[in-house]
Amino acid sequence: MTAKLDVLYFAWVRERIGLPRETVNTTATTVAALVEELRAREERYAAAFGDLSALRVATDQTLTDFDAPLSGVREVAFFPPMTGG
Amino acid sequence: MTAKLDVLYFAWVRERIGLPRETVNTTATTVAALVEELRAREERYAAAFGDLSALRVATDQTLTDFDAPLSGVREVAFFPPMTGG
Amino acid sequence: MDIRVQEAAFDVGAVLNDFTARTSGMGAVVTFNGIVRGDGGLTAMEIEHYPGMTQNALSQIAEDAGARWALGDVLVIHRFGTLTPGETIMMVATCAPHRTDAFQAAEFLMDYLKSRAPFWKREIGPDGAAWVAAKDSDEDALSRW
Amino acid sequence: MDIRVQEAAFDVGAVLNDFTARTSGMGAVVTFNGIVRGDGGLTAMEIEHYPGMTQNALSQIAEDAGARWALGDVLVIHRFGTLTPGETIMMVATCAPHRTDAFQAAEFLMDYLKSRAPFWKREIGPDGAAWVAAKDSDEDALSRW
Repeated sequence: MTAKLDVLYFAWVRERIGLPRETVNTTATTVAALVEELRAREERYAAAFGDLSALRVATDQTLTDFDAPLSGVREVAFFPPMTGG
Repeated sequence: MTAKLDVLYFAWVRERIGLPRETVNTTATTVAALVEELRAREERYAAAFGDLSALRVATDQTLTDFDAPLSGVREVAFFPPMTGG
Repeated sequence: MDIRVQEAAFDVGAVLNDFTARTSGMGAVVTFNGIVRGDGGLTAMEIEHYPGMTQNALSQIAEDAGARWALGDVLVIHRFGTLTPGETIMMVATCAPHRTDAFQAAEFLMDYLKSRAPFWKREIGPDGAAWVAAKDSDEDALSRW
Repeated sequence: MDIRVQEAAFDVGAVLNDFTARTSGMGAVVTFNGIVRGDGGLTAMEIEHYPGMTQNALSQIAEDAGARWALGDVLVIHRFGTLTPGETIMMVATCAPHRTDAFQAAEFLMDYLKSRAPFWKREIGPDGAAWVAAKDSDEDALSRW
């Protein structure tokens, strides 16, 4: 089943991919599977998702892990470790 | 040899003794010996100096111990544990 | 609880006075404010954030602090946008009947803001722009809570 | 280093803004302010001090903090006299390049002010006046430094 997701990118992830957000039609059932789909698209995605240990992910505005399920999720965001404060 | 000391009292030590400061002529060579002299004077001193563990002492405006020497000292202050902050 | 995410500068002293004035019965107020440093010729700091998530993430961190310590109130203000050296980036304030709770909660808030609030800093200096890398020590700091 | 022993009230926010403005290059500012609580019907707090010793004792505590942590500056203001609930008793501020140093130094200052600065508090309430007893926990707090 295909779901429509809003996918957001921040900081250098945004810069490498070249856009801040896009809508993605996907059959992925986990974040990790979504990442595989994106990596396969183009070199810039492969570059952004090269090292998952350098990335963080949030689903529906809540931090989660790469093995998190996507069922019911409407928004996924990828970004580097946060540097607030 | 007799020395002339300014002796200061603070908080409930001041209240029990009934004055904030006095000049004392003493032959005591340590704080503890001075305390013994004061205790022997009157009941109000004995009451104030009844429990030394409840008292603190400073010589020349620096915290010290009851066995500290008095040689060269000009001012001795007795007070309860401090409650600043 | 007072959580603000904003681009505008703010008056740290006025915020502290307001916070203190409304903390009736609390004996201890602790604040932290973080300021842009001009080290290495830095001329500006750009702070990006995740608008849909930031307010909730900060509120959650503040609620976690409130659940762990006996606090009267918590305030967090965090700016985004372009800041120059000397400008205040963010501020936290806590109040509590006892000083240890206020201090611990403020340190907890700072540790979590560093690594769990969706902000990303970019430094502009003589050699161009560079994203600030997260420090291992900031991640490690979370393990003490 | 800015150490003040005074009877007059002071504007905590203005002090923080002045302190922050002169901390060039420091990334982290921490403050603590202590406020008279109105618990148990307290109507006033009288603070006695040892005028000849107080300024030096506070300066020594601030110097000890400066020797232990990499600080940009330290401020201590402590009032004496008669204060009413809601009034600020005292304030400390520290600044440092790094937040942990600023926090640790501020906690150290507070722990030492509690037990090593020559102030004595007396509470005036519905049952009369009573000297505040030093807490064992305040004495114990010194052992961590």
